Formats: sequence, C-alpha cells, structure tokens
Amino acid sequence: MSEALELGSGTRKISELIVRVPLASCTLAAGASKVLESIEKALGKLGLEARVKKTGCMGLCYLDPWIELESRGLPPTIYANVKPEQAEGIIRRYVEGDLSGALAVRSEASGFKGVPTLNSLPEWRLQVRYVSRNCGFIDPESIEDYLRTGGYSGLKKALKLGREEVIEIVRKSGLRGRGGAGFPTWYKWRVAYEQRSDVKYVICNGDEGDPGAFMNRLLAESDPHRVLEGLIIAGYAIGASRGYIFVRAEKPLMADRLEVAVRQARDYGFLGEKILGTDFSFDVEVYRSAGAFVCGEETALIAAIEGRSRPRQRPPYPATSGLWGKPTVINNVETLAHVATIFQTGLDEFTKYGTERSKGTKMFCVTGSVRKTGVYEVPIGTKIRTLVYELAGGPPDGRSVKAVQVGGPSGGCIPADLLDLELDYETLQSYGAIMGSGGLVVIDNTNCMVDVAKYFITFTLAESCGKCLPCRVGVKVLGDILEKVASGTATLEDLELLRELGESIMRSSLCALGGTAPNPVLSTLRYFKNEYEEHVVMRRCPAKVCSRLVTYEIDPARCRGCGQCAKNCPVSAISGQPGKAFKIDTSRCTKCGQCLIICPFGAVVKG
Amino acid sequence: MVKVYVNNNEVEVSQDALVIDAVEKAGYEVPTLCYLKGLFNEATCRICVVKVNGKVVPSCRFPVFEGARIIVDDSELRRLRRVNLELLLATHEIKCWSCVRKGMCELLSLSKRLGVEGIPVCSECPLRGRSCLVLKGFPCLGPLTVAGCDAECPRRGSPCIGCRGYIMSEDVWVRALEEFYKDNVSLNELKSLISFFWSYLPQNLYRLVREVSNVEY
Amino acid sequence: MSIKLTSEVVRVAGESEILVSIDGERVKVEYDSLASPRSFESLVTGRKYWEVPYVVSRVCGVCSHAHFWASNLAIELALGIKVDEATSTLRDACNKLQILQNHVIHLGFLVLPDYGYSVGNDKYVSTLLKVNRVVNEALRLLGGRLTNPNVYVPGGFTEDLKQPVIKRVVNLLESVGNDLRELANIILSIELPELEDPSPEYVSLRNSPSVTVPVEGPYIIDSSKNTYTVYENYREIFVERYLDLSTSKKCLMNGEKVFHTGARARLINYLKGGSGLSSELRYLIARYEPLFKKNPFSNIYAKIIESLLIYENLLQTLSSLDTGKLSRVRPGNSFSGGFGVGVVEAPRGLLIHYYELNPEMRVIKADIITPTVMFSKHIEVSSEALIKGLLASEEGRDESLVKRFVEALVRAYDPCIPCAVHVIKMKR
Amino acid sequence: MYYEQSRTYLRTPQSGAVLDPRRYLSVVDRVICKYGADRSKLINMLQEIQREFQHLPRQALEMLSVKLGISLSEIINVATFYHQFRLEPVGVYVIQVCFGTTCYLKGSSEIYESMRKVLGLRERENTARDGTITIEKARCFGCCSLAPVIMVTSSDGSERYVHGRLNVSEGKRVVLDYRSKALMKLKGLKNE
Repeated sequence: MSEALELGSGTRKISELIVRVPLASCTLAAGASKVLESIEKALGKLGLEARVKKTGCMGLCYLDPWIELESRGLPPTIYANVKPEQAEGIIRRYVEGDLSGALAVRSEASGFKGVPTLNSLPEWRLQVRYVSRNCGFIDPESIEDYLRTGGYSGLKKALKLGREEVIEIVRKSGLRGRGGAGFPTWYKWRVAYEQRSDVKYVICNGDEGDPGAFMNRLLAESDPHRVLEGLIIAGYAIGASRGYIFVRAEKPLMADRLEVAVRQARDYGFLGEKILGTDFSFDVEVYRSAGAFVCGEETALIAAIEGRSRPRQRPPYPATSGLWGKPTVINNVETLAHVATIFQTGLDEFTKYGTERSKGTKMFCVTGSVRKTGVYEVPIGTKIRTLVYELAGGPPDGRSVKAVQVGGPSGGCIPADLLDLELDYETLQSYGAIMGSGGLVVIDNTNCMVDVAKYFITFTLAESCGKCLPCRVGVKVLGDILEKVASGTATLEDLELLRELGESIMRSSLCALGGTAPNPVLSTLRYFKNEYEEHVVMRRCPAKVCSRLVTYEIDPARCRGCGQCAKNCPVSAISGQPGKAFKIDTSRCTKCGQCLIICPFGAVVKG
Repeated sequence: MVKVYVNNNEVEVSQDALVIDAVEKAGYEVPTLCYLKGLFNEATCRICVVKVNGKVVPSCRFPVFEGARIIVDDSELRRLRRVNLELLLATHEIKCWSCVRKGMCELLSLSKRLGVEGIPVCSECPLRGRSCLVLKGFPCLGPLTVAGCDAECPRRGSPCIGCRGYIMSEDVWVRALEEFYKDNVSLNELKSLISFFWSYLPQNLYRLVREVSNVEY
Repeated sequence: MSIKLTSEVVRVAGESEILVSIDGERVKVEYDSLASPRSFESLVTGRKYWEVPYVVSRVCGVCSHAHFWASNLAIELALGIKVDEATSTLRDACNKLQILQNHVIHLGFLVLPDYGYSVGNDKYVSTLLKVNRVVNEALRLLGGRLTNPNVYVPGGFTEDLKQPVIKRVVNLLESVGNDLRELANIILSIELPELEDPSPEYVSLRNSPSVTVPVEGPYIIDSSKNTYTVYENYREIFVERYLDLSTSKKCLMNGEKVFHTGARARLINYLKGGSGLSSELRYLIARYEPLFKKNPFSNIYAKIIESLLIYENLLQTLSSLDTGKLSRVRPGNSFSGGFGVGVVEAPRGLLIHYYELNPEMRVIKADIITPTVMFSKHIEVSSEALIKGLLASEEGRDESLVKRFVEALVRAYDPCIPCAVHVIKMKR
Repeated sequence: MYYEQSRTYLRTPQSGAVLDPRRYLSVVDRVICKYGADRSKLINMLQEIQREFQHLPRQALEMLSVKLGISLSEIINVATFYHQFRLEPVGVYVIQVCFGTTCYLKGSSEIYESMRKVLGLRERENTARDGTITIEKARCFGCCSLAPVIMVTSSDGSERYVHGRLNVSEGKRVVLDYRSKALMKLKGLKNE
C-alpha cells in the first residue's frame, strides 16, 4: 500500500516554488504523509501554486520528517522534524524570504541569512556520498530525474564494451561484495561468465535480514534505478537472460519502488528484448520473499526463489550451479549500485577512496545510543570513532559508549578502547567482528554485554533453519548457558564451555548463519570477560539489566507512601503504611519490575 | 579421473566422486551418522567432517577436486565430532533401559568410538525388559554408568556397580532416578552403591540424589 | 663397618624395599613396603553384606578370586546360609585357575630372568603367554571376569552355568597340557643357590590344593609341628604386629615362631594326606620334598609342581562336575547378627577373612590376614642367613652380587604388596 | 469427497462462525489459476492466501497440497519456515513490536511483556481471546531513529500506523485504544 500521491501540475506559476517531501519507509513512519497533507492544505489556503515533489530519504534519520523548499531567488533549504501544523507557517515565512527555523541550506557556499549550508554540518561534510548521491534529491519513481543525473549512461558505456572488458573494469576497480563477506565481485562474474550454459541468472540480494541495517532499503527506495542499472550491467557481463531482485516482505515500499523502476526501465528500452539496439535481451522480476534471515545466505535465497526453504551445502557454488541448477551471480544491492556508479563516473573516481585492499565507500547504519541515528556513506578505512562521534554525534548526554556492535547477529563487539580501528574487512575480522551489512549499533553503559550476547543468540536461534546440528542445537545450548549466566546460576567452567562450543559451532556449521552466530558471544566474552565473571561470581549485573540479578528497593527519601506499587505487585511483596515509606520484601520479590514502572515518583531503584 | 591426497597418500577417484568416496578408497574410515550412501547426504549431522586444504567440510557432501589435500583425522576434527555428538545426545531423551533399539543404536557405537560419555550401560545390557534387575527392585547402576564395557556384569546376572564412571548430564540422572523410584529400588542401597566408585559427585547430581532419596547422604 | 644396602624389588604389585645393614658379623635385614595403606577393612565397614565381596576382590588384581571367595565364605557363614556342593566346587575351581595363572606368570617373568633366561628372545615366553591366555578365558567363563569376579556372590551364582560352559573350560585346559609340562621342564632344570632355611616352620590349609573344601566351619590347618582347627580363635594363632616405621604388618605364629606359607608348605602337607595323584606327580613331589623343607629357593620348584597338580586336579573335578540348577540361597530376614571366618589358599599362601554383621546385615567389624603378611618376617630371617653364608664365602666381597642374591631370594618368595599393606587400623 | 473430510475442523476459534469451505476452495483455485500448478511458486501462492484470510487456514493448505500434488508436510515446512506466514487466525489489529537491536536495547522487550499482560495473554497465546488484538515480535522495520517502535496494521490491510519512541505506559495506552477500535469494528459500528 504506497501512498504515492499523483499531484497534478500547478495552475499558475508565481515563483516556481518546489516543495520536496521525502516518502521513504522511515519518513512515512515518522509521519511524512501527514506533513504532506498539511502542506497541500497550506498551499491551497495561501493560494500559492507549487510543484510538490516526492523524494527518497537522505539517510539522516534523526531529521525525519524533514521537508525542503526551493524557489527562484532563494536557495533550497531543509527544515527538520517538521510537525504537520508547522507546515503552513514555514511555507509562508519561506515565501517571504525569512528562513528562520531552517536546519540548513543545500547549495550556498557560506550559508544564507544565518542558516548554515548542509556541507558545513559534520554529518554531511565527512560523508562521501558516492553511491547515495541522489538519495533524498531525485524522485525515486521518475526515471527522468535519474536520467537527468546521468542515469543509465553507465549501461550505455557497458553495452558498447565486450563482456570481458566489463569484467576487467570491475576487476581493476577492486570492488568487493558489500553484503558482508567482501568477496571480490569480478571473480564471481568471471566464474559465471566462463560457465557454458544457455540460461544464466543474476540476482540482487535485497534481503538485508540484519536487525539495525537498512542501508539497502534506503538505497532502493530513494534511487532504485541505480540498483537496476547495476543489475543489468551484471546480467550483460555474465550473459544472463533473466534477473531477480530479492526483497523481504517486511519492506513492501522498497518492493513497490523497484517494481515501478522496472516498469519504467522496460518502457525506456533499458530492459526487455534487444536493449538499446544491442542483441542483449534481459528482463528483471522483483521477488518478494516471505521473510527469513537465513535467506541472506546465497543458497537459502535461491531456495526461496525455487519455493523451497533451506540452504544447502556448498560447493557447488551458485556461480557454477545456482538457481534451478543454472549459473547464478548474487550481488548485494549496494554492490550493484557501486557497479552502476563506477561505469557512470569512471574508475578513478571510485578508486580514489578506500584502502589499497578494499576500494570505494561503504554505507553504514549508525544506530543505538547516538544523537544522530542515520545512514552515512564513508570511504572504507574510516575510523569507527569518526563515524560514531563526529558523524553520528556521539552518545546522548549522561551516557558513555561502552562498545560498538558491527555486522549485526553475525558480527562482533568492538570495545570502547578500540574505537580507533579502521572499518575494513580484514581489520574487523582480526578483532572478532565482521564488516557484514554495515549495521553499527552503539552500546552504552546502560546496556549489559551478557544481555546483548543473549539477544543476538536468541535472534539467530529463532532464525536458524534447523537443518544442521551445530547450529540447531549448539546455538540453543549457547542460549541456555547465557540464560544461566544472566540468572546467576552459571559456573566459571560454563564460560570456558561457551568459548569452546562457540568455536566448534563456527567451524562445523553448514552455512554462514551458524558459522557466524557465535561471533557476538565470543567477542563479548573476549573483550568483556569481567562482566561475565561479575554475573557468575558476584551474581550481580553491573548495568542492572539482567532481571534475575537485580534487586528492587524503594528509596525512602522519594517514596510518598501512595501504595501504587503495593497494589500492582503480583506477589504482594511490598508493604507499608500510607504516607510513610514502603518496603520491598526481597525474598518474595520476583523482580518483574512492575513497581518501578508504576511508581509515579520514581522512588523504586534498581540495586 | 581426479588425483587427491588422503593423509598424504595419493588416490585416484572419478570426477564427480565425493570426499567420502576418496577417503574410503584410500582405506580410511570416517564416522558418519546421517549419511546413507546414495540416498541421503544433506550433511546435517556434521559428524563426518574432514579437512580439505585446511578447511573443515562434511566429507559426505563435498565434491573432490584436483589436488585436494584431505586430512581424515586430527585433534581438532576429533573435538568437533565429539562436540557435535554431545550436542545430539543433549537433545536425545536417553532412556536406554526401555528403548526398543537396545544395543543396536548408532549413537551407542558412535559414542564408544568417539569417546563421548552419554549413553548408559543399559544400552548394551542383554537383560530384556522383563529380566532387568532394576525392574526386579535390585539396585543396579546401569542407567547411570557410561557404556562401553559391553555390560559385563549385568550380562552375568550381577548388578552394575558403576566402575566406568557416571554420566554427567542431569537429565539422564533425573530420568534414571525416576525409574528407580517407579520400581521401588531401595534408595539407601542405591546411595551406598553410588558411593562405591563415585565418592565425588558434582553439586547438582549430589543435590538430585538427596532430593530423591530424601535421606542424608 | 655398616654397609647400607637398599634395593627396590620389583613386585607383582607395588614396590618394596629391603634394608640390609651388615655390621661386622651381625647382619640385620628389614623388609618394608613403600605403598600407602589402603585400609580395606574400614572401606568395608558399614556396607551391605552383598557389596563386601565386590570391594574386597579389589585388594589385589592377581588373586582377586581368592579374596572374593574368602569373603563369600565368611559372609555365608556369618549369615548362616549354606551353598550346594557344585557351587563351592566351581568357586574353588576359579581360585585354582587363578593360582595356576599366578604361578605361570610369576615364574615366567620374574623368576626366570634371575637365572639367565632373558624374557626378550626365549621361546618359552610364547608358550607362557598361550597358557596365560587360555587360563584367562577359562576364568572369564567360570568367574564372570578374570580379575574382579562378579558371578558367584554370597549365596550362590548369579548366572546358572550350563554344562556346555564347563565342557568348554575343560577343552580349553586340555589344549594347554603339554605346554605346562614344557614349562615345568625348563624351570626344574634351573640350578638353585644353596640356602639352609633358618626356621623351617610352614603352614597350609588341610588337603589343599584339592578341590573339595570343608564348607561348614572350622578349618583344619597343618603346620610343620601340629595341626590347628581354626575359627574365631584365628587371632591367637596368627598374631599381627605393626611396625612403627613401615606401613605393612608382620605376622608370627602363636605369637613367636617365624613361619612361611605358600606353594612349598602346601606340597609338603599335601604329601601327608593327599590322594588321587598320578604316579609321575607323586614321584616328583617325593623327590623334591626334602629340598622343600630345607631351601627357601625351592619355592620355585614347588610352584611349578603345584601348577601341574592343580592342572590335573581341575581336569578331574570339572569333567565329572554336573552343574544342574545351581541353587541361589537368599539370607532369611530373621537375622540377628553374627560373625563368620573364611579361610582359603591364595596363590601365595593362607588367606583369612573375618566379618561381623549387625542385624541389618551390614558389616560392623572386618579383618583380613594375607599370606604376604605371614611370610614377610620369614623373608628377613632367611635373607639374613643367606647373607651370612655369602659373607663367609668369597662372593660376599662384591656388594652388587650380594644384592642380586637377596633380590633373587625375595623374588622366590613372591611377596605381594597390596596384601601386605592393606591392614592398618584406622582410628575413626 | 473433499467437503466431508474437512468438515470436522471448520469452526475457527476467532469468531466461532462456521466458515463455508467453498470460500477456501474458491481462493485456492484462484491462486492456482494465477500461478499455475508450479511448485516453485508455492511461496507466492501462500502470500496470496494469507492476504485473503490474514493467516493460512489449515483447510486451505490441505486443499493446496491436494491440488498441487505436494505432500502437506512440504507445504507446512515452507509455511513455518518464513516469518510472514501465520498459521493461526489473527485479531482485527495486529501489533508488531520491533525487536531490532536498537529497539531491544531501548527496552522493547519490557513494552512487549507489558502489552501482553494488559491483554492477559498466556504463554503460547498471541491473540487476545476476544479476537481483537494480536501481538507479535517483528524483526527490524528499519526506522531505528524512532526506537522503540511498534507497527499496527489492520488485518484487512487497509490501515497501517507506526508509533515510535514508546515507553511501557504509552505502549499500554496504545494497546487499549486499538482494542476499543477493534471492538467497535467487530460489532460493525462505524467508528468516526
């Protein structure tokens, strides 16, 4: 259900006012549709006539919902966190040239009337928006916008070259898979290219099952044609006849936008029979998967498209025999976007960034305990500290960063003292984490590492397909041991068992899910051993999160004796006279935490 | 035909052979559980893991390639197989005394071969259900002792006195003590028999025995 | 001049030490063990009656059947239950098999190397192993397991042995006949050193090693001078003394005489009342009988001759044995406590077990006297005599030669440490 | 033949009304006509059926297995593997609490538990007994700046709301107010 609004063109042009409203899943969730309605009402009331343009999202989620106003004589200005009722005021003031309340101006070099330029804001300046250059600027559902910014020029160039030359360019670029493993893209293409088979497939992996990772969604919802162009180039390179874009059911808007893009590409002759007059014919279908984290893994993804349900042992690798037994290349959304951009802007623009081992930029979703949650595209090799502190604004006041979780459930935790590590495949690997999809969750001192490890293990356990023994039972046992640690009934040997079991699961699992599931546990165990020992030996949770190890007391100073907590305690463990301080009988208390929630004066304190 | 090296001796196998065929051809034998030749090799149990060029792979499913260096057995592989079997036993409801597959079960032969302690002596004990000593009320530690001795004592009619050590997992103990309780084996005698060889019991088992026999131990 | 000469002597089980101090004419020998006490008596107290044999059979791995049988006898007598003829015969047969196995191993691996035979390349070792394997198999068939038996418990057999099993044991034994004779020739051909036995006292159970043994009670024991009937009065006859510095005990007869027990004693006594012997064996025993009385080294000859005797005896009794339905006797529940003594001939000599049970059929007092304890004092006495003899002659000069002779003598006795050290009293 | 066999479990717990088996048959036939009896389109068919009934009724799956010639266990295998498919009927509104990393760290599990307590859901139950609200754990919606976030969708798919930056008491308020909306919808009143 997308609320794509088809607005008719304005009746009278006064000052060619353009209003850009971002309609991506996250902005919609933040209320962009209501803002859009109030803007239309306001324009009607003010009798102004303007072109309201739908755009994707810039990736600065903490701004949602934001709008952008532009007209002749005035620079395009961005207003952040717009409430529906404020829309009218903003437009009226803007038309009169008063930009007070704006966040930033997009194009002026040194700001305009006191409003800073977007580039001066650190979260924009430090970014290299190579692949997400159009995000939040062009209308994702109009191919003309994309063509105007040089869209499909990469495809035209590629079709002029031979298939081997295309692969050669990708090899020279040093592009590596952005899905997580960092496998050299050209190598997959070369293997698939060499296979002699009449039917070959190319699949764009948009499953993105990692919780806390939404850069693929942002890219596909804001600039779908770039992804499509990359897919077509890939199809051409290996001589495929059919392509799929694999999207999860939980992201319907992404699938809709891609379908619109495919239809438009077909109308403009970039898809279908004899593309752009060459003899290469190629068609794409958007496949909506029914949602399973394991589908991020190649063979499980192929199984999903074939209507089956489980990964299978590799080899044979998909490049030799994948979808329905035919050679198949599977690339991540971001990788294909990079391919398209490389062909559009040339090699040296790409190789300018990144380290010598892995070139180019990577989009990171910085979430968790940071002021400016968002998607930031930075060259590979940037330090984690710059990403967390300078770009994402560091933790909110009163909190301090304890660790950074990189790579989602298959990644690991990097402690605060290692924040100067560079974000690239090999360095992260050697410190027990993986680049993964690029999800980067900042954990602060109010979170407990055992609880974080337990969360990831329960997530992977729920997602485990149950086919191979180490993952099905091993991860469950890891979860049980962590449960014992969190409830203070574990022993020190259990910690040793955790480490040993984790390593053996990683070594003997069938697919990458089991192969990386113990990473969070092993990395938290490696860097935060003292927290584990505190849970086991002292039976105390330093961050006061693990409910079984937390004791609830009532702070007599703040307790007014209102009796709310006593009424709501399921085991009636709280007693006292009205007006005087109440007391909790810790022997009866089951630590359910209801009293803490109910207490109007915040008198209940976690000990 | 493809040339592969199994533990450094060369073997010639057909192009589309699997690692397990090459290993068998070289005269070695890999423990397998879920592998049925020609019928099922989905590599789910991971007991048949070997190392090919240093990478741990399931031999029942991994295709051979020219010059593959296969290592059939080393300390890490043994550890992996043992951990996997222990995981499997953790999910298996071990009630060998009343199990229909008594003695002929693959788990028993594998655990003996890999040295995993989880299957009790009852799995090898020939006394069919009727003549089982526990059923007759005799204290016999078969359900709690690690298999491997081919149930020498029960085989000759005398109770198992646990000379091979006890099984560590708590659920086996709970089920065994329930069985003892059901056949009203005198728990005092059982307790003194337990203290025969196993004077030290870990805390949880120690508490378990005392709970069931509610006698100061 | 006092020469301190210590040498560790390899035992069948455990290590022991001989301290020889020679001071001019006076020679003093102390024979001690190094193993730590294992206090089987205190292990057993408090246990249920049927658990005791399992514990006690683990006193010594080589003569576990002897201990198992002795404790069975003692407990049955304490409980007042009687087993049928076939059961006690089979139990004795197991014990005899173990005695046979014991002698063969001891002679083959510990004694012969002293007399110039090297274990490495001699042909006899293969026959030795063959005999051993066959006897093991027989033991396993009869006794359930070759080391710690688990089949014949107080009251009878847990498994009713059928006739074919006995037939199989007999065939097994027959297949080893001439190997045993071959071994006997080798051993009888070695030349023993001269030694005059300083105190030629000896003791053994009446008409052992025959297979039938009196079951109901007082045991007749022949010593060199007189015969004793032993039951609860065994403590006056065999007095054990503790040594302050060693963990083993020493036992004296009637409190003062030093004596020895074992194969030598059994054969001398057997001649007195023994019956049913093939002429060849009777001739052999008669020929060496004076040597048995005089020279402690002759224990070696005695062992091999006894093996032949047992072999013949076993064949006779087993082939004529009809197992039928071995009866299993359960103790009645109206039991008001009591005590029992089990006396048996273990491979190294007389073995006594004593148990006292309370009405709940749990052991409240236990006592075990083992053969090694009995003749360890005799070892000291005879080795002193040996050294005096050596010092007088010219070999005495070379200390290592003396040492080798003493070790050879101790090995001829074949003391076994687990038996010697099991009996320290623990004050609870 | 088919009706008799499926008569036994026609009654659906939610509204207790006896659903006419023909309705399942028509949907299953429509889906097969659209995708053809092609085994590899199984997931698309199941998605279509779920769009129709908001869950995968057992009878529909059986009809599908009979018509496609695949064993029922294969279909159940696929249906239980993917998170989108639900095997039990759902309430009028489905509240999905996001259990993404950031949402979890900001307390979405407490919100989830308190919501279940407000509706009095027992251990295995996800749908309130009066058939109004179903509470489910969702993986990640991808709007982590609004953490902790919940998404409320009406079972006929017409409405979809997102509530961000919740705390426990606000979560309870949201549940109760959607419950009243659902009750009014169930009773057929037009809520203004």
